[in-house]
Amino acid sequence: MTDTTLSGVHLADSARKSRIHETFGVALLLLAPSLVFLALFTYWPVVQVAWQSLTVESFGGATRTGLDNFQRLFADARFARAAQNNIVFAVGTVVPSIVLALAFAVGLQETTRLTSGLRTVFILPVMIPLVAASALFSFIFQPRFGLLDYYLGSLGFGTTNWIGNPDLALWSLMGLTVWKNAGYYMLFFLAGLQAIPDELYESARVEGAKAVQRFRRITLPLLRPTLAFVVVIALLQVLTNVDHIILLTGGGPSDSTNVLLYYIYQQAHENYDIGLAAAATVVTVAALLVISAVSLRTLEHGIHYEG
Amino acid sequence: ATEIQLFFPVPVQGKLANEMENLVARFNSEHPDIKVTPVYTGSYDETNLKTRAAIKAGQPPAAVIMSASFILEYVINGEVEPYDELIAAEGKTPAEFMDDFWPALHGNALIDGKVYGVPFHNSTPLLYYNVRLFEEAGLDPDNPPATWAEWIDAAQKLTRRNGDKVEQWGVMMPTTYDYLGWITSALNMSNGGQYYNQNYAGEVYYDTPTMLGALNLLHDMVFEYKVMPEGVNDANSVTSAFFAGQLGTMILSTGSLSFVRENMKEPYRVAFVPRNVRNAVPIGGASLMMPKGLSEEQKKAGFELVKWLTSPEISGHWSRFTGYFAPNRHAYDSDEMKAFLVEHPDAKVALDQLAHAGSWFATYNTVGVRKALEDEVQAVLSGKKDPAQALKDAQAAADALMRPYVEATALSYLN
Amino acid sequence: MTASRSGSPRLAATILLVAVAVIWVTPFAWMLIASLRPDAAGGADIASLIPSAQSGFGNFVDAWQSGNFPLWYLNTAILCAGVLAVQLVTITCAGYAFARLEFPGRQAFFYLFLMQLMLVPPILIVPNLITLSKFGLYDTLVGVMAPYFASAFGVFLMRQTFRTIPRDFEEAARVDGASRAQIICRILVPLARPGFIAFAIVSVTAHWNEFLWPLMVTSSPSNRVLTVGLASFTRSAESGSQWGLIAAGTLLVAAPLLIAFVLFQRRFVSSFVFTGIK
Amino acid sequence: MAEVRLREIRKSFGETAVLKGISTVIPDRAFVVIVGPSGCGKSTMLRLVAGLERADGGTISIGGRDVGHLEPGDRDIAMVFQNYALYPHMSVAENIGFGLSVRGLPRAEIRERVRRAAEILQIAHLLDRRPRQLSGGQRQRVAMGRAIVRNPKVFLFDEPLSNLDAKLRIVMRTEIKRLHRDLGATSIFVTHDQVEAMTLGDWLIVMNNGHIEQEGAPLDIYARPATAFVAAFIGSPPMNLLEGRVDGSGVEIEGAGRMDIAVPDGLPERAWLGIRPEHLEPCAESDAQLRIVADIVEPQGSETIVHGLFGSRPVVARLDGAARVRPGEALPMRLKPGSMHFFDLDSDRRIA
Amino acid sequence: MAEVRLREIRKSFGETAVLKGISTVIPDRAFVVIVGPSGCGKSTMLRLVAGLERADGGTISIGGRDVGHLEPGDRDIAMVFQNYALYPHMSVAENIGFGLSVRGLPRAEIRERVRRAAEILQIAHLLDRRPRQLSGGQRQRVAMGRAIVRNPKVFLFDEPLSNLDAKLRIVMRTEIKRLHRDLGATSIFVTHDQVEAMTLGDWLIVMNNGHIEQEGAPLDIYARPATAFVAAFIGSPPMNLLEGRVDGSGVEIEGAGRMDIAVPDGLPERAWLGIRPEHLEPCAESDAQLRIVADIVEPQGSETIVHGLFGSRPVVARLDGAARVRPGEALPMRLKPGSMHFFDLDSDRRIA
Ligand SMILES: Nc1ncnc2c1ncn2[C@@H]1O[C@H](COP(=O)(O)OP(=O)(O)OP(=O)(O)O)[C@@H](O)[C@H]1O
Ligand SMILES: Nc1ncnc2c1ncn2[C@@H]1O[C@H](COP(=O)(O)OP(=O)(O)OP(=O)(O)O)[C@@H](O)[C@H]1O
Ligand SMILES: [Mg+2]
Ligand SMILES: [Mg+2]
Repeated sequence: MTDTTLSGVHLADSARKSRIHETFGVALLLLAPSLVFLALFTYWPVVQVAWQSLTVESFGGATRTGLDNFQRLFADARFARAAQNNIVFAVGTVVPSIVLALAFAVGLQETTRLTSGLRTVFILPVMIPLVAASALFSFIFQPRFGLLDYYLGSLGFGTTNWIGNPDLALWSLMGLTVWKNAGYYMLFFLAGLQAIPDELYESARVEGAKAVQRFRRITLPLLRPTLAFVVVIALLQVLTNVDHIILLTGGGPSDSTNVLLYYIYQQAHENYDIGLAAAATVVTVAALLVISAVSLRTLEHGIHYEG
Repeated sequence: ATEIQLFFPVPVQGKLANEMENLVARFNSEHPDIKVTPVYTGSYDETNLKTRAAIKAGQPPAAVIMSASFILEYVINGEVEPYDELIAAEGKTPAEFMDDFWPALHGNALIDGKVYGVPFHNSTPLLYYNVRLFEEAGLDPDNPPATWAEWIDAAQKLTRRNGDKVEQWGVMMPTTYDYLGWITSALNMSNGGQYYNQNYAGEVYYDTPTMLGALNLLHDMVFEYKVMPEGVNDANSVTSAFFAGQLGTMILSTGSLSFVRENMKEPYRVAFVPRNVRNAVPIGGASLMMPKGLSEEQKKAGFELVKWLTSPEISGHWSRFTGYFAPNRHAYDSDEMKAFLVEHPDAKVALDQLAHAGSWFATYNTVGVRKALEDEVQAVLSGKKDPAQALKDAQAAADALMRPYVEATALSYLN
Repeated sequence: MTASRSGSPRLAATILLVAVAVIWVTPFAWMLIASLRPDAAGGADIASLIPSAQSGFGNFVDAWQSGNFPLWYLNTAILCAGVLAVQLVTITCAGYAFARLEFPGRQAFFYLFLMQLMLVPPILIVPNLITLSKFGLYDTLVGVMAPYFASAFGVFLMRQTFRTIPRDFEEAARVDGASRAQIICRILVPLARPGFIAFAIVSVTAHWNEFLWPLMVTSSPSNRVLTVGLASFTRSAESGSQWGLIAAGTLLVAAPLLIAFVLFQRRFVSSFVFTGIK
Repeated sequence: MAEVRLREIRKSFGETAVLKGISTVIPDRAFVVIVGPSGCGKSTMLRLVAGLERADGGTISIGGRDVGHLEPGDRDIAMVFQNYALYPHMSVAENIGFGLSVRGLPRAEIRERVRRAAEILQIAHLLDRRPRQLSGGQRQRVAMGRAIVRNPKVFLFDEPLSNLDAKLRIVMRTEIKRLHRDLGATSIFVTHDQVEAMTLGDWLIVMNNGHIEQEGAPLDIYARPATAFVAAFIGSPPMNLLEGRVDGSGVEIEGAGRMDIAVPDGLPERAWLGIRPEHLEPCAESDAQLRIVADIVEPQGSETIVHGLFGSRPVVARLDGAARVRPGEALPMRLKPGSMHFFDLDSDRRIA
Repeated sequence: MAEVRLREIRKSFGETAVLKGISTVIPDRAFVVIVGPSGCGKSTMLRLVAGLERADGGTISIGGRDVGHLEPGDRDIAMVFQNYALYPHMSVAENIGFGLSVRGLPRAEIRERVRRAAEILQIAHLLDRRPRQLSGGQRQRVAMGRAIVRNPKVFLFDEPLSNLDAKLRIVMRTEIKRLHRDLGATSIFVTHDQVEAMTLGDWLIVMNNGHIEQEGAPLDIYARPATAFVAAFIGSPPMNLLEGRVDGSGVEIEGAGRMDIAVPDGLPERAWLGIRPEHLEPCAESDAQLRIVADIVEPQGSETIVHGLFGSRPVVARLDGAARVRPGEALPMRLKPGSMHFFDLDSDRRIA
């Protein structure tokens, strides 16, 4: 008996192994179409960038490998400034956009004629090109004659140089970004809210929880996975979309709206300092990876609530 | 037919892109053996970016309308072809070839004695002023301010306040990147200064008395006399105020002459940029450039296009259409052009100022070096720094940016 | 009777939302009004939201004539459709693999995919252009599309969507004798339709509105897309802007998406609900 | 004191009237079961009492106080939902204590009351778990714990057992009954399962299509259903209802045959004859009042259910567990005495 | 021919062994019900037969052919899932025809076979609907239709009735039985509901914890459960199991009292005594073998279940529907003859 069992076990084991090989094959086949394009347009360029970041180019063409680019990068005050701006910008847009998006979603959860209309209004900015939004906002932000100042002026406020004042410019851009993105995140929150059973709210009402308590103690915790997802999406979006910075302020005044990606762009395309640009890219992508991994882990974790 | 591309940015409006395409179509029909594809490439900066990308991708255009200040860098990087051979094939020397163009343009066109950029459309800063406001302020529109002192004086009279709120400014000028560097250097030149070494790409003169004087002027306009708004303003804000009749004087490019003419509803006039020491302004605008990596036929075809685009006829046409002045001196010999200048005396003023123009920023790492100054001037305009400190910082930042080049060239014997 | 529940707090919230919505929509309202206003290059009342008396479509006519809009619409549509078509295949395959197959290194592969989210074209313009020209795709619409054929976001979305589909359906299909391909095509794909719609919205919006990358890849006017065309209105270097023209041009570019969205708003929103993003 | 009174309650969703004027009184401390087919409005009625929906007309009072305008949290009720509605992100203890915690009770008191409730329900060892780590029965108990911890005046149950498997359902059934006996709060229990209804309720309200069809003690309803609907609905397997022509000496069943039985007086010519399956018993061929051909035989150990045909009419009989019946076999049967029900063909109402 | 044979089937998920060597033979055309508590491995066993899981060891053959390496689609089986798994995006006709369509049958033939299957199940009028437009019972029929349309050798059912409400469950139960009688294909039916198991199966396999506890005809298992587990599992309410000390003249029940009953010979000193609820009958005080104090009384009309206490031990009795028992009442009871079961305290096995 022991004999047959042993060989049975053995057989089962090798069968299981061959099945694993089989699924791996199938998986590779299914991933292949994506992997081909990712390899060509993501991984290969990244490898190049990584390699460039380690290549020290001295004037005239001689090259060697080293960490000089990174040393220069960390010594560069403008990089520090860009990183700092970027943190302020990211926090200052992601937090309000998400808070607003959540408020929109909660307020517009039920579908009525009014809420459909309002949802549409909030999503409209998502639908227009950032190029167009920037053109629009270059007008809105215009001192005195622009949309903002014109109407603030008629309310008795003075002239404000929204994007020409280094203390204000970054905040104005944040306002634009919040306007542009909040509706997009609202979509995800609407989806997330829909997944929370009504019964939970009803039960909480029966137990005497007021609206604020229901929101804080039921909605928020159950939206955590959505929140994590939206935070990732929002962070990536905020950090990787800089069209409006390029178009509206060019990083100014006095570098006050320079952010990492634009810094990279400048190093690569204005200063032709490929090494520095590559090093900055590597640092930025590493930071993004860490942030996303942490958030995504929260997301995956949260999904196990169900059942 | 030889197929080539022309990269062109559109610095003003969509209409210009259309007109450019019309011109190219005309060229193509007049030159059956050449087929030019006009490629709209965005702003000057994007054109620069796209040209480099095209060169890297091995498919360069045969001609690019490139901001004149970028060309030096293509030379340093060895990415641009001089026109000298093609000029020689026509039996001309570079000097003879350039003789058709206004002398002020030679500085940016000739690098190390070779022709790298053929001027296509050019501009200088210009003082625009509102005649009605001048009269209301008791100023004589026939005698616009010619010196800084007169300018400040006029500006004070032109500024109108209502409590804290300013309803009318005496002076405005675009102070965003690119424009600000250009205007600052205009003021520096008017103050007798020279802001970069025209013979060596690794040197700028920021921390100098002439520059300090220019910055003091800007600083005082904002904070001492309060005749100009604080912070950074873009061209839109400036023209909006001007069109609204709430701005006495503004500095703007000659390239905007047509635009202002079409949109300004009140009488206005133009004048030279006021001087402190001398009348002087930098040239702006773009030149035609030929990247490396082209076949012989393409080079020839490209040069054909360049010659055609800068011919007196086309040059004049484009000038009248856009407001830029025509770089080709002979464009002004035509009757059409003469009539145009009579009809539009503002264009005449712009042309006259050309006699006092000098060349425009071109260094190693041009944009970065220019921005080093601009960031600091913006800080002054925002009240964050005093002019002297700002210039020290600008100089240091610019020097740092140029150091690799300086070490590899001027200081190289040390190694 | 309904007062206590839907009373003042709810009303206040609604009023607040409407107020915010007014702020949100104001730029669009202005854009619409400005686009109808003649001579809108500047001046004191350019920001006014009161339509001018001589409103007209002059700016639209100007804008339309300043460019080859029919061609740009066509190119943009081809671009979006092409990207989406290939993406649908790639994300279905990869999404299925990540949602349903247990294979060694699944998590690692997944993170490898997600890297794409961070590596946007502005960072990788130069190497990608070189790659494209090696394949002869420089200055082609396919070249604009190619880097987007794989979509980490789409794979993520489809993985989530597939995961919400009970395995029962696949098992029933297996018992019915369906092959893996048949299961994917005939069971999972139709069931995941809301996920695809949601992704399509995201994808089309992104590519319809993208600017820098198509500008870099395409040169020929015959390959020009809407945003690049629009840029010729909205960009200015040495003087002021023609606001009316800009507004008209922007509306022309955004109109198809805006109209589609307003018409199908409910469907759009509800498809997000079923993607399994929660 | 915590008597629940509904007077002329009406409720529509859009066009469809779901409750068409419900009036009833649920006495203090009673255990009342509302039973009826799916969609008849049971849940709606319960939700109106809870305050989760608002009535279109009529009044609801709890303990003498009109609660029509009160929020559910202010009605001093507790509700157990069909899917339990446990908060997935909270531990069992937090779930049970939620209602106390939103009322701002001190922590120590909450902990103590949660502990006591958990002990009553024998889930004290589960307090730190999350709902997903619990079995169905345990979830059920947690949902109960959440209800009892607040000592409400009225318990509302909306099919709380329907997600449990058959065995567990029976266990929890007795447990709920025991709990009610111990706590004594007025309870309203909604179910569509008539076995549950019969075994749990002191009092049954049978609903159909938005109105109350019959109210009464379970066995009274079983013994004397007021309508053919109630007759068919209460009892498992359901009562056999046969359409027949009545004459002095028996009933001629449509499509089946004649049954010679003693028929009460004063019946109309045609009526529904109702016979419960357990009132049919096999007998000697000579005594037979009807003959049933067995079709499907379901032996259950303690009893045997025979699905058979009386002529062309399906008839179900409940026989002893020891009975051995083969499909196809013809069974002579007779009715146990006093086991006939007659209903009007038109109005459905009981006539005898 | 379509006999299903399992030999020494083992299956683990990770560390946990779910099936621990299952061997059984399911004869051609039999209707076999696998019954057991939740988590005992019933579904896993069915899924192994279907090919949805692979066994870790042992062999499975269908109709004499080893199918261990075959895909489910190639095993000539059909399966009805608990949630029916109807494809929501297909019409009823497409759902039923899917299995034929993936096999590439001509359209006309598919249509014809779908129509025939639909007629058998009386759902021909629903063919154009989507699953969500169907009631629970209709969905169940569609799921059946999907199974029968392919004429498979073996039908597998995984708790197909557990999503239906009590009334419908009973209806569908008889219908499945009727269908099996008409089609005659080997059927394996998994359920945890022992009533369903008893009423449906020709043959029962009682599983527990990954192994087969007992196999046999339903009534045989009911009458002579092989283990205390089976005794408790089969029957509703379950058999009363009382631990007792056996002597010549009766049994001394732990914590309860003495029962003077005739005990078979050869029993160990201590054992489980099992008594089915229906084998307890009320009697005169003088005849009483035990006295039960009623606790919870569940009148069901046709019968009355009394949950009571024998000393401190809970005991359930099933009385007549007419019995009127009040909680707290003491009932003198005796056992019906031949109704005792004895099980070993250690091994759980039946000893008499
Ligand atoms: N929120 C609602 N909107 C529209 N119709 C509703 C709503 N709630 C219930 N209904 C309708 O009201 C009727 C009664 O519903 P209710 O839930 O009270 O039935 P029920 O008796 O509880 O049935 P079940 O046993 O299936 O739970 C049904 O026809 C249902 O479709
Ligand atoms: N895919 C799986 N991975 C891990 N464990 C599993 C898996 N499927 C089943 N199990 C475990 O195997 C055991 C038996 O599961 P199975 O589904 O066969 O039980 P069952 O008898 O059908 O129970 P139920 O009546 O609840 O359906 C359970 O403990 C279950 O948790
Ligand atoms: Mg209900
Ligand atoms: Mg199971």
